[in-house]
Amino acid sequence: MAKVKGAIVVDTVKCKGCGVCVVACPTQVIDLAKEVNGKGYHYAYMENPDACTGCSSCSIVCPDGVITVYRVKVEN
Amino acid sequence: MAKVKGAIVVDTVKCKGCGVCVVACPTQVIDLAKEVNGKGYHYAYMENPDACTGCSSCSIVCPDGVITVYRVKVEN
Amino acid sequence: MAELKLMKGNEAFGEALIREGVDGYFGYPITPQSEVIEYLMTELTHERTGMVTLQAESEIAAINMVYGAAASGKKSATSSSSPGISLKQEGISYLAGAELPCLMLNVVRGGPGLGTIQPSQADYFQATKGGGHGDYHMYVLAPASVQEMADFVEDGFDIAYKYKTPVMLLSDGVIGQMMEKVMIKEQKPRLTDQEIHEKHGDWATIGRIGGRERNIITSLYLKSDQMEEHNQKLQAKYKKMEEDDCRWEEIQTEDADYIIVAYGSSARISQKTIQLAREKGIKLGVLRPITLFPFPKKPISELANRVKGFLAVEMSAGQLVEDVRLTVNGKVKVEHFGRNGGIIPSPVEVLEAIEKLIKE
Amino acid sequence: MAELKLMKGNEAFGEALIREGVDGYFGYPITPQSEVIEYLMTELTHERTGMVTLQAESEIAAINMVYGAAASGKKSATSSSSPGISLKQEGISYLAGAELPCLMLNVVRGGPGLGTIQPSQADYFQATKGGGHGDYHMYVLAPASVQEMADFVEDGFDIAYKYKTPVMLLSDGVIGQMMEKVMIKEQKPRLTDQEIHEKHGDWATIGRIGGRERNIITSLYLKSDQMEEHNQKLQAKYKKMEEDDCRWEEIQTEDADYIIVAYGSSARISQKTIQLAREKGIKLGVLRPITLFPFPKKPISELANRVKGFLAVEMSAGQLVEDVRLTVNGKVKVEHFGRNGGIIPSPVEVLEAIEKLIKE
Amino acid sequence: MDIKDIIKPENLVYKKTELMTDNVLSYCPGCGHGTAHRIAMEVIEEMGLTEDTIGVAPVGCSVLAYDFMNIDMQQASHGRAPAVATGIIRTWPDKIVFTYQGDGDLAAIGTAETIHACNRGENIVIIFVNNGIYGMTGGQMAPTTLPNMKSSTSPFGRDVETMGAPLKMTELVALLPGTNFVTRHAVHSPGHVRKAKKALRKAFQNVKDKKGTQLIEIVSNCNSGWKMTPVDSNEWMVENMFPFYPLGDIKVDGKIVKELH
Amino acid sequence: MDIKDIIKPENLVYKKTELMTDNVLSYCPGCGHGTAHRIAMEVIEEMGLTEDTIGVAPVGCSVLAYDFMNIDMQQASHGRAPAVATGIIRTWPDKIVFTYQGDGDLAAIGTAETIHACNRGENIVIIFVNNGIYGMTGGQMAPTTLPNMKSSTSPFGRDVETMGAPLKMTELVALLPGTNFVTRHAVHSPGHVRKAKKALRKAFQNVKDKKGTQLIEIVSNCNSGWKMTPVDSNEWMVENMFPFYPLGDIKVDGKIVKELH
Amino acid sequence: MTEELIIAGFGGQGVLSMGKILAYSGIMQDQEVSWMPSYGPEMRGGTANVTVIISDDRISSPVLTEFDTAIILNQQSMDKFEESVKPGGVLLYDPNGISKHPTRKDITIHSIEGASLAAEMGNTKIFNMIILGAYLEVKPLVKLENVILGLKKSLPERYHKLIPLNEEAIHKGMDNVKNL
Amino acid sequence: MTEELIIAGFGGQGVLSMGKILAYSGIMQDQEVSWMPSYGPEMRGGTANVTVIISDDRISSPVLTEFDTAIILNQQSMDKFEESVKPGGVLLYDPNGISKHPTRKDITIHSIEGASLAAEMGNTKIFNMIILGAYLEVKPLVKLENVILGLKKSLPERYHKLIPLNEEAIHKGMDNVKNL
Ligand SMILES: Cc1ncc(C[n+]2csc(CCOP(=O)(O)OP(=O)(O)O)c2C)c(N)n1
Ligand SMILES: Cc1ncc(C[n+]2csc(CCOP(=O)(O)OP(=O)(O)O)c2C)c(N)n1
Ligand code: SF4
Ligand code: SF4
Ligand code: SF4
Ligand code: SF4
Ligand code: SF4
Ligand code: SF4
Ligand SMILES: [Mg+2]
Ligand SMILES: [Mg+2]
Repeated sequence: MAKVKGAIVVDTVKCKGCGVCVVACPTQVIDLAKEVNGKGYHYAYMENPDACTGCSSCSIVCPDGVITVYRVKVEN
Repeated sequence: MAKVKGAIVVDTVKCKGCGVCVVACPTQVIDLAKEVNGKGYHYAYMENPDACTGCSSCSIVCPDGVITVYRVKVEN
Repeated sequence: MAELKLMKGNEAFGEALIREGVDGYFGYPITPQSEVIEYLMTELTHERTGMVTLQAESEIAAINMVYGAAASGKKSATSSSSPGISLKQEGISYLAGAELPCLMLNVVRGGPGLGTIQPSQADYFQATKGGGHGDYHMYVLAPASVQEMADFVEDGFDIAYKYKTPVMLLSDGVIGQMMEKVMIKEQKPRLTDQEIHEKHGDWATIGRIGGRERNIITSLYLKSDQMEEHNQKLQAKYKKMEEDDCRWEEIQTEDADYIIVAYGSSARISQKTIQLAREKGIKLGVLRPITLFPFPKKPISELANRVKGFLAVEMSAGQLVEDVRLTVNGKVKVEHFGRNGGIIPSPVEVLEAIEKLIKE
Repeated sequence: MAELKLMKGNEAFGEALIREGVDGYFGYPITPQSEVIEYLMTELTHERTGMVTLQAESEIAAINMVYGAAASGKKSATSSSSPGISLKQEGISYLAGAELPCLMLNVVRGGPGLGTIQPSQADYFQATKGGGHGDYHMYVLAPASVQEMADFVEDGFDIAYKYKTPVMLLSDGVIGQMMEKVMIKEQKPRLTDQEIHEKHGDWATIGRIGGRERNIITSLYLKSDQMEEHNQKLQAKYKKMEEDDCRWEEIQTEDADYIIVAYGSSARISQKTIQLAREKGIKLGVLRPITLFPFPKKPISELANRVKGFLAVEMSAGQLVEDVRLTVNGKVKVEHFGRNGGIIPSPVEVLEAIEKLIKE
Repeated sequence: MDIKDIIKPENLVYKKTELMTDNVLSYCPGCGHGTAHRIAMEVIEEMGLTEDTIGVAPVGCSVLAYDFMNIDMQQASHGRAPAVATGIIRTWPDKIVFTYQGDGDLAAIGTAETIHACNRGENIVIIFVNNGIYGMTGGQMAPTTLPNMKSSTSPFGRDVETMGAPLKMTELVALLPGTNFVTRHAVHSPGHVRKAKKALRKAFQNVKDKKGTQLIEIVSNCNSGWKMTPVDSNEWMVENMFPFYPLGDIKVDGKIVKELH
Repeated sequence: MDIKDIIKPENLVYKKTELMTDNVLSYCPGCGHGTAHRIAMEVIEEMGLTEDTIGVAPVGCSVLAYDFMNIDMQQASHGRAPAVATGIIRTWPDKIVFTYQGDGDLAAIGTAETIHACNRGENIVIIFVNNGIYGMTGGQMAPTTLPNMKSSTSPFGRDVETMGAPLKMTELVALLPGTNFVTRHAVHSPGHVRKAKKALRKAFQNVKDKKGTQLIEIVSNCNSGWKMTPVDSNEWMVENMFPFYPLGDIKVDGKIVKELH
Repeated sequence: MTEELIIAGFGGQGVLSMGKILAYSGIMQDQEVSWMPSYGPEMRGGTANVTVIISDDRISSPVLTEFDTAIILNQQSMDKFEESVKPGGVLLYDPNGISKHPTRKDITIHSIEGASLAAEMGNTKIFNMIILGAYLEVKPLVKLENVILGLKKSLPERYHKLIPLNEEAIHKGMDNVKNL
Repeated sequence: MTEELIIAGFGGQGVLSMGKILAYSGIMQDQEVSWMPSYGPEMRGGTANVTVIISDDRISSPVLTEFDTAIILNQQSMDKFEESVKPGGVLLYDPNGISKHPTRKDITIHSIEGASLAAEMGNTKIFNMIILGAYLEVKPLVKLENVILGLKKSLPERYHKLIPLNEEAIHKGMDNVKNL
């Protein structure tokens, strides 16, 4: 059976750490970093990358448009 | 039987000869004069005074408020 | 084809807008200039040239429609009278700040407040010093005849595009309402969309044609240094206007001892005064500013070196006179004669004012 | 009870409105003066004194609410910043025309257009010459400290009622936003309805109490002669203001060779320049107009007889300087130093400008 | 019976109210403004509100209302009467305040002030005289001008495509929670005058009872602007204006009583 | 599978549109303005309208929209965007013109311009971001602020008695014949973003087809003005704003599809 | 030559268009002209008047306080303008509706029964043409042929068929004016 | 004595209220004060800073370009204000979040781990009081007792119970400031 696997790239310099993506991800992939970026924001990152399906939910709600999403089909 | 008889007084100096009262009178009492007043208007007058019932219809539609109405009950 | 007509000033302005190839007129009725929009509507401008004539819901809407059209490279105009022009002050300041070319007509009536609909020249300060906020100016033309109500449409737009600036025609109830002979110019074709791209494509917002970089129209400069720079650019523009495009008319000034400075209707009346004065042996001349901003400082300061006094004649309590005084700068005396409230000064009372000036 | 507080200029203005016993404030938010309405709302003015604070739907609505309240004998006020004040021009002209007492605050920001929210003094012309239509003026006070933002509320209303005129406080972003010590006056009680009848019953529209003749508030004078008469009455009032209620402050002018004329924030900065100049042996003084209209012509023309030159310092491209020039009338040189766009001139660059003036 | 026997003070049944001055109205012959003025003043007199009432008339043919209405009046700028009235009623909450506005005034330049005063539920009476035209300035198109109707700025008829459809502000404000009584009337016939007056009385009673905004639209004629005789204009009004602006109550006691769309 | 094997150009499924510039948005973290901007730009890009579109953004937090939207843009004065857009579309009838306005802008100072542009049926898209507050100027009360909601000018909550009830401009303009498509959306969750984008696409298609005025309200958050975290503000919005401003179509193809009172 | 003229009466009497025709006539004979209406208060009713100047020279002020000729068509205008005729000037009026007739001795006074004549001719619209005719008779400064040309210019094409009627009315006026 | 001070950092760090407390403290010891915020662009996010002047004399300009002291709480402010400290002046900063440390040799540089100390104390809200303490240690121009009075004045009554905590934080700051 074909499974989809996804990954996101957050532009951590521009991320404002709002956490909207965290809530939006259906598979709880994202969390906010302990560290802050240059502007003082706790940026988003894939805390649980394996769960990412590349569904793009995070990216379409990201107000700052800083998430890029990739997806591949993987044969089991 | 008691009958009502009415009469109107038109302030002919201020009357603008619009004819609204003429149309409003249910008993066709009023007409516009051939003569004009100081402002050049054919003022209203009781052309057919006997028919006046003092119903005030003319006075309440007169835009310029220049009609005063009187009424008495007369015994037949 | 050029045509000789008998028209009201307001109508001549309207006809000139059409012949200038204006794209959009946006206005709101107010006496004594409602004939402008009435004329345009009667002329079916859209059918004649494709020009849009729209009655806006208010003066504020009208000036902002002008903003939108001007910012997208279209030739646009509006007109109003004093209270309506006051309402447009924010919009005018935006137009000046965003450097948008457009034409406005103020057919001035008596103020303040609702005032009267009779002619007046009491909006001079508002037009020339900036009734809106900030350090801006419009280029202000003062027509003194129906012919100029028409001619200044073309002149005004030429300047508007040369400097990217709003231009105002400061007229009054007399010039707007009177009929005179007027030679109306030939029809200019409206620019085609293609021509607009070519002429204004570098700044106007008409879509990123051919994928070019986006154009932005704004008057917002959040950072102080940028704001200051922008202001300096505007000031430089005003300076250049003064050097290159200041206009005035001198009437019998060559040998004059006394000079009346007057514009618009007052200038016409003052011409009659010259005649009366010269009959009495007073060598009087008139300097008529055609542009109120930039103000004709050069000829006035030159005259100040050789005449004995100036009289500013205006239908106001004393506005133009300040610019005359600023220019003359104390060299000779400068007095003011004005009527207001819609009363037009008579050539005779102007002469009396001149005689008083001479005596003092 | 009078109280010493640390407050923003905008807040001090708000608190002073309450303590002055104002009946109604009507405003619309705009930076840098939104603290006025925010402060009033937080202070629950209606519960404190019965004063109404209302956020209007726009600046135009706000100024017309002021008109309504003022015309019915109530003490009323509004505030805004540059673009908002431009929108109020028609309303201001009506208030002046109808001779209604009220108070307005303009916390000036950089223009033209949307401009910047940084401080500026580029609305001087608008405030003093009349940004609206017609020959009218407001009495214009220029606070230079938070204390004056408070004090001028009382002074302003006194004048407003003395002359039946709108009064403007022309401030700027610095004075509005900064905090300083301020001694707030004691609470004045609001006039009772009965007191209003007694004080203003002869003109204010508050119902035909006791069957008196009706009162009318209008600025409409259809007939030219009446309109002119009304205008003459206004002009006479302005003249009287100039004679009786012109205000200014002179700082080290007694022995000065050069005078800076500056108001508001610029005047504060210029004071520092005095110090720097005197250290260099330049005898500099500052004349600070406290009223911008009426303009302190008397002290300036007196100084013009004994000093060597004037420098107008302002956060604008040159507005106040015109009034200085008009007053000095060529007797000595008058130069201008200005920054704009929200840049506040430094005492050092002002000194440089003085040195340049001396050299020329 | 002789006429002079009838015309005696004791037989008087109708006379212009004292709250109308003796000045000659500045309106054209037959213009509904006069009647609208008069019934408003009658109501104020009959309700004993003379000492409490302040009227606001902005620019429009009725700009000189203060010459005719014998009460305290303010002349307001074009479109801003509801804001002016707000300033009065907020600082004099126990007074009776009304505005008297034309359709150009209320529905064009004054749209924002109208909507917001109504939305805040200012306790005022708005008398809205809708004659489908700008009377004062010489018959230009108003927001309320009917489709295809001629005016000096729609000389070939109002073209709905480019000029928009007539705006029913009365229906719009009825939707706002702040309005309490919204109704449409006319004053061209005795019966209509009586009804309009009744509505005005109700409106003034409602503001006395502090119920919020009252809007009484009066569909009226403008014979000068319409270029008709007064009598013809009234007929034209019945035939053309009433179908588009149907008379009757729209909102009573804060409840909408009519389908609005 | 390793992440770096997934992150390859050929696997790209979502990337910010080219019609958003690379400038950092001036909005607060989590503010819906960013998302609203982006989907509008995605629609324009997807529909191939880049060369034909002119945007108008008046004052409000989105005053700098021109820094972010990579298309021709005009900055307009507060409240007047519909008039500015009218000036453009009337002189460029074949262009695509939209406004992007806040609730203070569209429903307070700009009331008249909004109503009249809608009434004339100007062929424009109005994107109306309703966050119930004046975000830009620091959180003052807007016409749309909910009853009892706190703001810097209603620090003890909006008192409907004195400050009026929230104004539903969207419902009002739906009543006007000039509007063609009027709908209300949100952009806080993926599903809502998708629906909002679909509505925008429909709106832009409608103006392409010259159907008249399109108004897309987007109920949004203002975490700074509301003084909440972005995530909390979205929850608060769902719980408090949506009941008052229910999402969904109000008018479709010129027909009202919802009870309005 | 300069003729400074006021025509004053009710709105609706054709005062403004009569002035316009005169002004156009002046243009037809290559003169300078101005036409300045009193644009009354922004409200209805009342009087209408227009100042027309026809001159060989450039016209300075289109607004005047004294006139060579006054054409007066109602009592209000008589009250207002009788005094403003220059000594030696001309006053032409229609006695219909006039209660106080002009009394000045230092001017020439003419009358024309315009209203009655128009009624006679069965067309009240030509009232102003009758008055115009009377004026042309009294002050033949503009040639009749130029008046006809002016009429053509100022009437829209579709009304040109009415020109003969207008001409007839002008002659009627010319024939019936009385010197008092 | 005149102290011209800038406090600069993120919005939310309590920069403005720290300035206000200082200004109030100045008033408590009968000095002239001014407090001038940068009221940033009409939009959100970004930096916040305030200029505070405490002086024995009347204050001319509340807006300055050079400072006796700069208190710097983030990198952006460091970039902007390091250069504006007068030679011989003081720069006090919190190294947390600073990537490029100050390099000037002609001024005295102090650091205070405000963020970490606040976290230690379990209350991020007192961050600014720790910084204030550090400042008071470095520049003891205002007496601590006056600062406490100033604190009382600037805090609404209902928060007065928090004064001891604030005082504790001030002492924390005083004790932990480092001279670099
Ligand atoms: C700011 C401003 N704009 C325009 C005008 C001109 N004006 C006066 S009244 C009016 C419209 C009148 O129409 P309406 O309100 O319908 O009243 P009506 O005369 O028909 O009764 C206009 C446009 C004005 N006085 N002020
Ligand atoms: C004439 C004028 N008045 C007031 C302002 C100040 N101002 C700017 S934006 C704004 C309101 C912003 O609120 P909204 O439209 O809801 O946009 P948001 O910031 O909430 O997105 C105000 C009052 C201004 N710029 N111009
Ligand atoms: S939604 Fe965007 S800005 Fe917000 S935390 Fe996630 S990636 Fe960062
Ligand atoms: S693409 Fe989908 S699964 Fe992956 S992080 Fe984003 S929301 Fe979660
Ligand atoms: S209604 Fe009045 S004004 Fe009109 S004709 Fe009758 S009496 Fe005269
Ligand atoms: S009172 Fe009645 S009957 Fe008599 S004239 Fe008037 S309307 Fe006719
Ligand atoms: S113009 Fe129209 S509205 Fe005005 S008075 Fe005349 S008829 Fe009435
Ligand atoms: S203030 Fe509100 S609307 Fe503005 S950017 Fe911040 S969150 Fe968004
Ligand atoms: Mg009307
Ligand atoms: Mg908002």
